[in-house]
Amino acid sequence: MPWDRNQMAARAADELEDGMYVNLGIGIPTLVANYVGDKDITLQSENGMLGMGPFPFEGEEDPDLINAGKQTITELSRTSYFDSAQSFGMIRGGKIAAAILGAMEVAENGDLANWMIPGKLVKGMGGAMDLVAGVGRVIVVMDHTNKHGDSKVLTECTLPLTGKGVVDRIITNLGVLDVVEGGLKIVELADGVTEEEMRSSTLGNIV
Amino acid sequence: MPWDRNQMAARAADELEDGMYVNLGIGIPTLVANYVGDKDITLQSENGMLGMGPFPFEGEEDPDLINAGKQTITELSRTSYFDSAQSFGMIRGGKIAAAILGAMEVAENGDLANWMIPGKLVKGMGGAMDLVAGVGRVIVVMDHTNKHGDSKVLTECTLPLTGKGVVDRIITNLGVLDVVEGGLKIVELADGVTEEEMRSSTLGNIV
Amino acid sequence: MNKIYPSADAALDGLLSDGMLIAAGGFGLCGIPELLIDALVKSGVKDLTVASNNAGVDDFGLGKLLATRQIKKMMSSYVGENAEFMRQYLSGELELEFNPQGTLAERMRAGGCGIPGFYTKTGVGTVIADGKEVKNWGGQDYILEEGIFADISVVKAWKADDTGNLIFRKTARNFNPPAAMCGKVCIAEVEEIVPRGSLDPDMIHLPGIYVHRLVQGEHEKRIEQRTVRKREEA
Amino acid sequence: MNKIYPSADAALDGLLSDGMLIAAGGFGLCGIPELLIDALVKSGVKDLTVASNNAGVDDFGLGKLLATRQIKKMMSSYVGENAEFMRQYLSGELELEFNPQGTLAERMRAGGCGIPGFYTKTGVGTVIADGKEVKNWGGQDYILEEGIFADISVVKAWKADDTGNLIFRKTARNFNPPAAMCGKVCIAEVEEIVPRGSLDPDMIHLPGIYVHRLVQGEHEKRIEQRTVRKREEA
Repeated sequence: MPWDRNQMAARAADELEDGMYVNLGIGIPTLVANYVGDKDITLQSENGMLGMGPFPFEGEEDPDLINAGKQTITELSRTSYFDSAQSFGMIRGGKIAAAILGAMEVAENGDLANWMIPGKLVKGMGGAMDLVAGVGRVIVVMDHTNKHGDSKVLTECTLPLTGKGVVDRIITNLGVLDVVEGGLKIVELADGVTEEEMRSSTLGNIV
Repeated sequence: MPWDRNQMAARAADELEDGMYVNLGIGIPTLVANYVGDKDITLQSENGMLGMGPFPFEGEEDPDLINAGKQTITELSRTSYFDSAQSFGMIRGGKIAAAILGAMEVAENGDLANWMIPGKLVKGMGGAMDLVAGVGRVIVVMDHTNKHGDSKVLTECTLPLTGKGVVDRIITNLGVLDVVEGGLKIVELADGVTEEEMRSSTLGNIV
Repeated sequence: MNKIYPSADAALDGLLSDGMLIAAGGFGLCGIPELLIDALVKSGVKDLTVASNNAGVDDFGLGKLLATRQIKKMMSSYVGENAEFMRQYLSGELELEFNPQGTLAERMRAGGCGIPGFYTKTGVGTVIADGKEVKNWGGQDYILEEGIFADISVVKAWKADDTGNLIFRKTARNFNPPAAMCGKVCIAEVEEIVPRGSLDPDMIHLPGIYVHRLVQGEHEKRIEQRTVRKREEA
Repeated sequence: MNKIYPSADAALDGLLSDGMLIAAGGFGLCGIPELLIDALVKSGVKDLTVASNNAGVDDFGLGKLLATRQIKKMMSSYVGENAEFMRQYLSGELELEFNPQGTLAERMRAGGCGIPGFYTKTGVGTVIADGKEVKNWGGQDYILEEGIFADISVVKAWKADDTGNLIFRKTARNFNPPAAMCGKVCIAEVEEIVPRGSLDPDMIHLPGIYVHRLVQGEHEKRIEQRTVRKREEA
């Protein structure tokens, strides 16, 4: 049976190692925080914070304390605040070990599209282009296919790119793929998903 | 009678206006601080401080509190500390209204040489190149001639430059010169110094 | 040298002209210069180009300046919270220059630090790179991005002393320091002005040299996404 | 994830190799990583390139690493306090790359921020511009300077918490933050390590993400120029 959202998040959490500084995107990536267990992980919020804590208790919301999704959050004993130039300095400078992000499309060469659908409303890339260009490792977590059943893992992206050749690993409901020389490599299959199923659901070349 | 060191410093202090942030070089420029009177001047020390205070009382020296000349100093109620990248960011970014600096040579086109004598020991430019390139106004304070009686105000500098066309005003024991289109302009003569004396002591073209 | 002004209107007096470039601090609705935005609306200054990460929401923040059509062009990274923005943009009334968020922050800092251009790999191979100079270091392409040199900066801080030294609070710091740095004149609104000497000189987030005018006032500090968790039963 | 090491020797263990590039914090003898310099001397690592604003004095700071001939090349802005430096330089035993002080600081920050190159007008028309790319903005020439990407950084702070968040004291901050940022691995020595939560999150000068290893120890903090004024008679 393919993984559900929580299983995908749990699998993504396995990518994280003790001591890592990590940036989590919105959607399924946000759930990853629930599965880090005892590992000493520090979450960055790119608006200017390391050591992001959970949502506040009702009545304790602080308008001066939000995450990159503009949600009210809390601080931890390890927290530090800094300005946006410093925040993206550490992103661009490769100090963030990993970013776990959602995607609209990923290509076999690691191209990523997750910020814009031409003809639809254009909201902007926010910090996504900086993150995929700068962090040590880019892990995409997404459903393998879109709501029409079309593969989101492609030979080539059709949407405007967020980054070129930036994705290292793709975690979907069907399993785990790595971007390698020449295409994609199956690292793991979700319980009960066959290699055939993975291959037939993937348009990008699996080596 | 030509000005002495303190008179030159006092004349340089007249250049400063209320509210200015200013960087003073070593030598005569340091004395300028004694003549700012009631004006609200904030002194920058380029190693990372705004609001430089006087030397400490004996026994109150703090090894963590020095100026760019590595001398022990004190802080004031307006003081802020920052790192060297920020410090030179404000210098390069033109936030410092004026620098008052010593010089070995100044040319009629505003070229300045004050960091190196070839063949002698090379100590380095420190922050001088950043200051002359970045601050709003560069005022040189120096003796008009060297110890051999040769003019230090030249047609062209002979020593390696600190900056090209950077000097705005020159204050010497003989008076005040401005760097203008086509050469130097006499702004003021020290008491008892004649225009003839100023001209004959200056190799650079006086327009 | 008095930097303290009695109102946001007074703090902007003599500084505004149509067509000018304004850098504004804030992220979402957090740490935005509410009072100065209101004063800009009141001033009627128009054809503005505004460099700000976001464009507010329809009735708060920079959205107010959009509603009055005082903005000609936005330089932003994300404008998804603002329906009026979209309407004006899609109808061609408003220009929009998208900047990756970190590139925008660094461009502001660069302008403030006298750096007219710097290279970054952010955006390489995307539409952001279109028309930009490319240079290769170690086999990797980088694009040239330019410093932003604003006419004025409008920012919001938590506390100031009377010499203009600023302290921000939590994530309300965000774009405020780089925005403040890149303006020829910077006007800061704060929740509290304290006498010089009240702030620890080691703990100043933005030295007063960057701050030309100060105004103190009450802030609404609207929350955009109120997310909470339940208290566990004891 | 423990970042605290029992000694400076232990904190450098496994990180050193001959010919490596080290970025060092400090200005003059103020805020220099005394303990880590001693440990570098002890380690015997050689052919080092060291990026540091100054080179210490003959018997203190980086002067100790010069005395043992472990440094092949210095990247500095001012080396006037060190006679042994001059001897080695003039005899051709030591390479020297002069950087204007602000350019050196910005090159370190740039390296730490993933910026391989930036333009500055500092040094235009001087020997510093020799061989460097020039670009013109608005009639003014600027030269291209490159980010410094160091193998390790050695820095000195005042306090750290156990997650590596650092606070500096007064002008001892100087080059320490930019030096820390540009190293693949940063080792920080501090006067005191406090438990996480002891430092105000708004008042961290350098977030722990930049600091990989920490060591606490006693510092001599030598004064280079002891200047004082007389107390006025009461």
